[in-house]
Amino acid sequence: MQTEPQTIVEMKQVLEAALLTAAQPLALEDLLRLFAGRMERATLRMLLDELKSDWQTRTMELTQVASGWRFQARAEYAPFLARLNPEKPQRYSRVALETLAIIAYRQPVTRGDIENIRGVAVNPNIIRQLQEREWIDVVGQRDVPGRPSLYATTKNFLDDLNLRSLAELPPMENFTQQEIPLGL
Amino acid sequence: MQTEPQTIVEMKQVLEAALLTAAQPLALEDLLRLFAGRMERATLRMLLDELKSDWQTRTMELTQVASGWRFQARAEYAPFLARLNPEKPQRYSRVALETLAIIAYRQPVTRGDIENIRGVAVNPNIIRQLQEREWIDVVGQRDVPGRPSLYATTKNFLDDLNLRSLAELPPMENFTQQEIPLGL
Amino acid sequence: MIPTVLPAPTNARIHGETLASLPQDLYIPPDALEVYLEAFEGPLDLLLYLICKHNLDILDIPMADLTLQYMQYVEKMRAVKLELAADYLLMSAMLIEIKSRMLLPKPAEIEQEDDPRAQLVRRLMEYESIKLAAQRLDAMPQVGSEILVAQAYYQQIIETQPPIVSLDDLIAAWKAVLERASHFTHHKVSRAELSVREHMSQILRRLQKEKLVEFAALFNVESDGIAKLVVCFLAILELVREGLVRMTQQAEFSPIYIQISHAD
Repeated sequence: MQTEPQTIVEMKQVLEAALLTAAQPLALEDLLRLFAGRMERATLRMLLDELKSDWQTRTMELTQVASGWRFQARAEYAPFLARLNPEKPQRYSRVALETLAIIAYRQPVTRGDIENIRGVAVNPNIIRQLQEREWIDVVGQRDVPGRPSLYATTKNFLDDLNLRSLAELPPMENFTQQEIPLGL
Repeated sequence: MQTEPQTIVEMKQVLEAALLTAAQPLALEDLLRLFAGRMERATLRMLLDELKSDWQTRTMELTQVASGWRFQARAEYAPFLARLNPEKPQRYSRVALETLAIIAYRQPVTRGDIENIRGVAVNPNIIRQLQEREWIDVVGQRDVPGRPSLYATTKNFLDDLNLRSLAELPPMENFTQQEIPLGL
Repeated sequence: MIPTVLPAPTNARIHGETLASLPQDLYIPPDALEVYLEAFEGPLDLLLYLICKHNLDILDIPMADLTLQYMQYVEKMRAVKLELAADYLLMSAMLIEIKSRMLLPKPAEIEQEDDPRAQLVRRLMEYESIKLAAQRLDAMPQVGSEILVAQAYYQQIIETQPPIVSLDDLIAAWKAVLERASHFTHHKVSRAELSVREHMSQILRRLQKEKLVEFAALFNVESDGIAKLVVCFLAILELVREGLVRMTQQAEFSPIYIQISHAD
């Protein structure tokens, strides 16, 4: 049978091992069970305080939450740990993809152009979303009343889609010739 | 934005924080993601070795199992930690253990193979029980009539038994491979 | 529990050498028979037990004794719990077959024939080693009981990732646009090479910075091939046609300048 921990150091080690491997915070009652009844509450509290300060400058901090004590990673590590479980990348809505496709294939275009082609109003959020991603930008204004912005795709967009130039986008001419009366 | 860890000490801290909070073994690929691609595999291995020896005399040990690296409490703390959960996780029945042993040592095997070795019909519940634990899975079908499923053990099984590979399983008593001298 | 007082044999005898102490003889209370039989994991397990209990050599099984004892157990089993017996009955048939083959006189020319017990012995040994392996697996420390894995808490933050767009997504979207546009026949979708449109954007970007650019300066005659020069020229024509740029020339044969169209 295991000999019970004798020294303060050994007792703190048992506490540390329990707290690092516990899936839930451990209440004082749980922690007392570790020592099979041979531990005073006051001593336990003192040990926890010591353990807490032992870890003061380390990766974990010993904290007390509603249901007990737990070790938790210091906040500064959270951004790194987040990389382990990246959120599933979202997808753009159909509207956003179509807006992007129109800008890519028919640039430079205004919002009005996009609306004409899609037959519905353009949601300004979608344009902003694509601009924030630095996939499109304003390359000028059309010389008509209201001077609407002309949008075009950027180098970033090409990079992100692994293209060297727009000419590498698959040509859709065959398709368009059949399907659309072209205004040439 | 988080500044990336610059020094060896900082890198080891990021690794430690990740491994102490992971609950599952972390593969080298996972650990590389912590550094957003700015880490060489060789450096990572070196850091893991250092981290392992940093913890040499502490409560946890950094170990490598089939699916990666994890911190686990040193064996000497197990009797104390067991006091936290007096209900022992249920051990498997003899039938289940024999089925598992056949799959582990003779994999990949079909239910028919298991039945041949044990001389009794396989209870489908036992196969399901082992599959639910993610200790075994179907790795293919044998190319015979009925195309029976071939079962093999998983990485999870090795992880849970603290093994890096099947080769680390205790060697099997090899009665069968010897020529059997018959007392004629 | 009755099965625990019936240590199932873990080791048989090989060539007279005992690998483990033999289990004690059994006393089976009649009402416990069912439980007792369930303690065996099948006919091989029972056979191993009998071999062990009666101190038989696994490599030189006296088939008559073994078969007789085995049949006695199977009879008990049939009386109590019939559904248990199917696998056991199969084994009885096999034992009787082996026994009868051993009784038959062998013609001299096939004296080299395998001992009919060989296959049974192989199976018994294979099963014996699996039983041992199962016990060893059970004895190994396992995560959740003997092994406790670090799982300290951490504040989960979700690192948001920008949506992924594949080339296929983009093309599918464009096809959908064109398909729908075909219903608005009043709208004219002009046709131009993509590389032309790309140049249009590039020229516009440049004109935003430089305001006024000489026509000739838009062409990189030294580095661009003919095809690219033509594309550039088409882009300028398209920009003029769409009213996006204005060309000016002060006098005949003086430089042509291009600037963004301004309403003023």
